[in-house]
Amino acid sequence: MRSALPILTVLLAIVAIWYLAAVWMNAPWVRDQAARADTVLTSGELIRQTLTLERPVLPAPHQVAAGLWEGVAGQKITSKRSLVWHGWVTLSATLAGFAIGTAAGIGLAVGIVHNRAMDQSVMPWAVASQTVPILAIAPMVIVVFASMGITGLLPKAIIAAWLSFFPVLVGMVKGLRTPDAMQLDLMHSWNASRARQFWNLRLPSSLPYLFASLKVAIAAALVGTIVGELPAGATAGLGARLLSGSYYGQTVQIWSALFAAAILAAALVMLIGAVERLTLRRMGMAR
Amino acid sequence: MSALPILAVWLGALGLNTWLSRFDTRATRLAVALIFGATILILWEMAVRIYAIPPVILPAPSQIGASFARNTAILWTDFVQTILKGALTGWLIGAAAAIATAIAIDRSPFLQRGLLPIGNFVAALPIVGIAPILVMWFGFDWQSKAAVVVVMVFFPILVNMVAGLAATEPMQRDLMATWAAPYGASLWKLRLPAAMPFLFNGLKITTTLALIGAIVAEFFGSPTRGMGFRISTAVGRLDLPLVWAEILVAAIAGSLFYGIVALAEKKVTFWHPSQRRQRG
Amino acid sequence: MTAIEARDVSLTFQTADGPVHALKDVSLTIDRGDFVSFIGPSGCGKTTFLRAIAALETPTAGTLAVAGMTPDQARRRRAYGYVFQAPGLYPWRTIAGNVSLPLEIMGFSRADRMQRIARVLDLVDLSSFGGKYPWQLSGGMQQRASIARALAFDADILLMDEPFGALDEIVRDRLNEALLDLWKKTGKTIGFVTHSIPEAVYLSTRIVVMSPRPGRITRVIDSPLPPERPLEIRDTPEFIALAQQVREGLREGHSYD
Amino acid sequence: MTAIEARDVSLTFQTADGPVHALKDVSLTIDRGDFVSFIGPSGCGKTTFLRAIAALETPTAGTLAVAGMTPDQARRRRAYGYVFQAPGLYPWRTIAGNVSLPLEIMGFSRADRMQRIARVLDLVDLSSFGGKYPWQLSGGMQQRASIARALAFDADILLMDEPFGALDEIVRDRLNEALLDLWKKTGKTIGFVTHSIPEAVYLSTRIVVMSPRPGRITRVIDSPLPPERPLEIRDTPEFIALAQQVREGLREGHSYD
Amino acid sequence: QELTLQLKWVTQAQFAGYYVAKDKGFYEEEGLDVTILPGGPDIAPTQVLAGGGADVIVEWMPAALAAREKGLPLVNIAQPFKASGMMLTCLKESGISDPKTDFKGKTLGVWFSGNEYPFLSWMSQLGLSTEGGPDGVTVLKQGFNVDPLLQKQAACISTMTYNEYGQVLDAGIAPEDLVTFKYEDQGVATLEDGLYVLESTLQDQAKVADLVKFVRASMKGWKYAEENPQEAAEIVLENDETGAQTLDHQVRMVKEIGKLTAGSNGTLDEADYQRTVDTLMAGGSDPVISKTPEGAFTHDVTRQAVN
Ligand SMILES: Nc1ncnc2c1ncn2[C@@H]1O[C@H](COP(=O)(O)OP(=O)(O)OP(=O)(O)O)[C@@H](O)[C@H]1O
Ligand SMILES: Nc1ncnc2c1ncn2[C@@H]1O[C@H](COP(=O)(O)OP(=O)(O)OP(=O)(O)O)[C@@H](O)[C@H]1O
Ligand SMILES: Cc1ncc(C[n+]2csc(CCO)c2C)c(N)n1
Ligand SMILES: [Mg+2]
Ligand SMILES: [Mg+2]
Repeated sequence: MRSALPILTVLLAIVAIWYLAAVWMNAPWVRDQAARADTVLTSGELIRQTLTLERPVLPAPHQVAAGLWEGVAGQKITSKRSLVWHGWVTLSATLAGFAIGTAAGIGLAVGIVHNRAMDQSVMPWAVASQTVPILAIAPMVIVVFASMGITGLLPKAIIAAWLSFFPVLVGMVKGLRTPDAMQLDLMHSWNASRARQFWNLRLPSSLPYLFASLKVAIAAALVGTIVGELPAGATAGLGARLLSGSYYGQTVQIWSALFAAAILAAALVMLIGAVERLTLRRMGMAR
Repeated sequence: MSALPILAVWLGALGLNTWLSRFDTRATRLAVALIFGATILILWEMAVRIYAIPPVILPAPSQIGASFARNTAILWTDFVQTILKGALTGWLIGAAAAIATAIAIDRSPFLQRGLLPIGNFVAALPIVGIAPILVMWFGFDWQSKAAVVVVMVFFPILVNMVAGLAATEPMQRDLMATWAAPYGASLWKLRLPAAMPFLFNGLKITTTLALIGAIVAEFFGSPTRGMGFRISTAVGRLDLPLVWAEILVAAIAGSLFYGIVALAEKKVTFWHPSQRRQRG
Repeated sequence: MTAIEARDVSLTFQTADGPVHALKDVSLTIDRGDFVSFIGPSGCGKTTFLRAIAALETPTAGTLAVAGMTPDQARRRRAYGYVFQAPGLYPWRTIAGNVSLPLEIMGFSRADRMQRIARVLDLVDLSSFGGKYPWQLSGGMQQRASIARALAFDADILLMDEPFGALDEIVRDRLNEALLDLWKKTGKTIGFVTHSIPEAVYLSTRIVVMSPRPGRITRVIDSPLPPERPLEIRDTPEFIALAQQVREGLREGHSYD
Repeated sequence: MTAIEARDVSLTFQTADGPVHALKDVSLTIDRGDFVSFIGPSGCGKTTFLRAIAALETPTAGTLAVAGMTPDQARRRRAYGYVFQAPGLYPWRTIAGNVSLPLEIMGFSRADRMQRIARVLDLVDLSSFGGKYPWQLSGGMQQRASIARALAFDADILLMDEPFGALDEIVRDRLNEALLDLWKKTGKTIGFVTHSIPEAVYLSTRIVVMSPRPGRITRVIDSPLPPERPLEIRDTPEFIALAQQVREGLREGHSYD
Repeated sequence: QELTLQLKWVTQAQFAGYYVAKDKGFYEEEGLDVTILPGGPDIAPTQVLAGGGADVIVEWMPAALAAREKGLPLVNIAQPFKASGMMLTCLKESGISDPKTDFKGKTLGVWFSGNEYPFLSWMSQLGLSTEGGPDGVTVLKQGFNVDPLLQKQAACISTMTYNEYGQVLDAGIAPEDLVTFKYEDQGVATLEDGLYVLESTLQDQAKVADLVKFVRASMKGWKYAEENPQEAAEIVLENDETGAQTLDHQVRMVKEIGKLTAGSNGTLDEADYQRTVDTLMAGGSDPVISKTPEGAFTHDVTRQAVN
């Protein structure tokens, strides 16, 4: 709550700058149009027109808000024009990819911590995997899966998982290694098995790290899903919405889809934050 | 049946690596990583041959290598266009802007509390969405790619840098107070050095982001060169080995970029515990 | 009845800057029921020796026997409890949960666990704090909880590495009294590392003085003090003389650091 | 000639669980050249009082004067050096660099810095470690470096918060001797927090005993010991009597934890 | 019988015939269960076909022939589009009026991903380098929309008569302010939107029978769309899952598409084919295809379908 005022101030500043930018960036087109029609515009008329264009270079905030509202509340949520429906399509693939990515990340991290060969071989290649231009292979992934008869949610989820496993891997390796020598020695002095060590020491101490990386991972999964939806002939989802908006030059639609995606991302991150607080509180680790 | 040789190679490599990893010297560690990578390539090549996967779906590593050797001139042009001009310029501008902003708002808790949540929000934004907009604004050439990269890397670095500037221990700050150090001195001698590990964290994360951003942006319009351009045209021409050669370039460039930043981190933050320990 | 027997134990760490001789030809016999303190300047190998007894380090030369077994066999038989210098409690478990953990690992029944937890928490005066989390307790209370944890499974040998180092003098006095009490009641064998001369003198039946580079034993002093030791014993001439003896032993092998 | 003058100083922290009265009506006068030790159980406000003198905390009531100025003015004039309980060295600077840092901030010339660094490092026996990084030194060496840092710029007042808490007895003895020596040579005013009764008695001209909840001064004991104090003075009856007096003062205001 | 059709682009009236055939039950009447996969900017239908993700694809002939030369044996089984809808649309203010003289030094927007071949052929016939410089043209990889023209980032952009050209007009630029060059008029037209399968598919008589049914039903759909543009547009709209299309735009598109499909009953006109091949081979030093293709089309399917 303490930060409500600062956030509002910054938001207000952003909106103000945005309006100015909208006028400035849309003005050339409006002037051109006026010149083509041989009319002279007053500055008031010019500003009014820049803020109400149908295909603005930069839509004004209220246009985006209206587009968002129209997409969310102006349709039945099962309608193909509903952002809720497209959001849902994206969300389901995101969650599936997030689940796969998290499982893979944790699995690899457990392997790395317990197996020296894995420790030395996996990490550099995991880094390299993230430098592969995902957008470039996304269509190929989709095609390869399609050739195996798998279409729809899974290929997108795999792309999402590709991006989200990495933060989980890094965070978990760090987390599983946080127990200090003394805590490990204690376990050793009690002659605890490796499984015991894992469940009673490594796993609980890694949870704060896990949650921190899960927040990064879910945002990455969303990006991955949208990337998967973009080029690959996806027919629904926020990515497809972005693309078709771009295809028809409907900037308002692009921006609405973009904001819908950002809101979705923020909501997901907040959700994980809530789960984190709940878990840590139940474990007595929240102070 | 046909999976048997693949399985055999895999198990062999696994055994070799398990044995090698016991030595844990610099050389064996490198060898283990290389063997791991080589194994993947061999398995890939074997799979493509044994299952007769059509090259337009998945070319074999040998074909990719051949294409790489044949097209070095094209690959170099694309590398310069996308990585050097697009990604690197954008990354440098974005990082400089983020660091400057972090220092600028360092003295204003008000601005920090206002900007950081919004920064986190923007950082979670699927950047692919802004690419078409920025291409529309900044034109087709590398400038728009750099702009996308700037936007992508700005907030992660900003958030890390702000956290870093705040990451001094109370005792270290109190000491500065007991010496009545002016703002400039405590910024320069305490907060900036203390922020370095965080800053590098942000810089490392964003190396891969920068590559993704530059390539994605080419997808929305580009001159007739660049890695993203080449990949999409080559797919259209079913020249998959060239596509994978470009991907290879991207992966090498990305790993190198990451490696250089990690090396710089090691040099700059030599004093940080995470750099002093060998294994965590 | 020998509890711990070290013969010519040496332990060398291989480090990047060359080998570190943490222990060199250390021989020592500890009888069952002894309370032995180890004292010596920083880096003289006290912790290393205790860890070697606990099979947390392996000597590079010499032999070490614990209760007639190798240290590692003794560890597997859970022959000792170990208290580290810092409390090392698991923050996600309550105090009772922390004490319970080794018991769970060793497979004690639920009812047995409950009863043991109650007993040892009472022993260290923490009965009403079982449900609290470690960070809700002061440093001294945490250290007591970690001692309770080491006591809970009733090993014959108790190894303690500067358990009271972080506490203030008054609390330390109380815990010293309590520990002495416990030792008398249970007849455990205790190995105890400390930096404090009065503490070593007050608690021990034998005081082992060590010196560094390489770590070795310079004196073993048997205490003439009676088992019954009120706190005031520290102002008696015997006590002061013994303390003086230890201090001299320390000076001998002491370089500035 | 008063160096520090506290009149009815109170300091309350507002926390989530309600206010914590760290100091309550504390009045004390410290003359120039005094060596004053503060002793008391954990949480009694020793650190808080020292920090208030250093203008690192602001009293919520009462007045506090340092060298005739407000604490904050004194801080701006760089009237004191402060040694924290932990070394608090900057890990990215060498030991010499750490000692140099306050000098750089205060604008000493390069030559002057070099000379001062050499002098104080010699004083704490770290001459050959100037080029090492903090994490390459043992805890005791780090603590000595932090003392050197506080001495380097020669403030009239030296505030030390349990500077020797983490050191072993022998090293502590040496540093106690050295500190006493320095104090006699320079005539500085020293405020010194400790947990150790012998240390307080050995060093001080006055011993301030504090008790917690709320933090206040329960006794101020003037030392009858002469300024010339060999280490053996600790075995004299006067010393033991004084220690006993302090211990009683401590017991008075002490609850179990 | 199940059959999968991979489109070349997203769901829009360009593919009205197939959607109409599916919606109106024409496929069902033939006993076919057809799945229509929409395409996208980076979906190469040829690749999908090679990977086995589709049985039939809609593809432009230049891309199909290029793929054939790359070793992927594509065969044209039907050609619903008689004429090409491709053109270059320029702003009049850029001063371009004659392709032979005015393109030099200008920036032109071109689609890639297999759509660039007709353009490259045309430029090489004009003798213009596509590497930029004062004597050549600077080529932009055009994104998905007409912005480069509106933002004046390019002097000309590629447009289809039925789609992007309409968008330019919709954006508020009058036809008088534009200059257009249809590939048809420039004599470099190549065949668009044909139906292609792999050679191996044609070896299987049962599959060929299905293809016959498919082509017959599809052509019925095309003719229905030509006669009922309004209804066809509505059907397309219903099948568009992105919900981004507008009815007006799709109705106009159906009508414009109708002009391109009008002359075809599905049978490939060999003269058109020859002209396409000639255009592609005329590319001077860098022709799109270098050998005259053999067996790149078959009349078998259409012969049976039409009769
Ligand atoms: N794991 C290790 N690797 C390398 N050297 C080590 C290791 N553990 C201890 N040492 C070195 O061995 C010597 C003995 O260390 P040890 O911890 O036993 O000393 P100590 O007597 O317990 O000291 P302190 O009183 O400071 O705890 C020291 O020089 C130390 O630096
Ligand atoms: N910043 C703070 N916020 C809230 N409470 C504080 C703060 N600093 C100290 N306190 C409280 O004020 C009281 C006095 O603390 P102080 O650190 O001065 O004790 P101390 O005598 O130095 O104890 P110790 O010997 O453990 O160092 C304690 O109860 C402590 O919890
Ligand atoms: C990357 C890209 N490729 C093609 C088109 C244009 N386009 C849309 S439909 C169509 C006809 C295909 O049958 C064409 C050429 C584009 N806008 N962007
Ligand atoms: Mg030790
Ligand atoms: Mg304190």
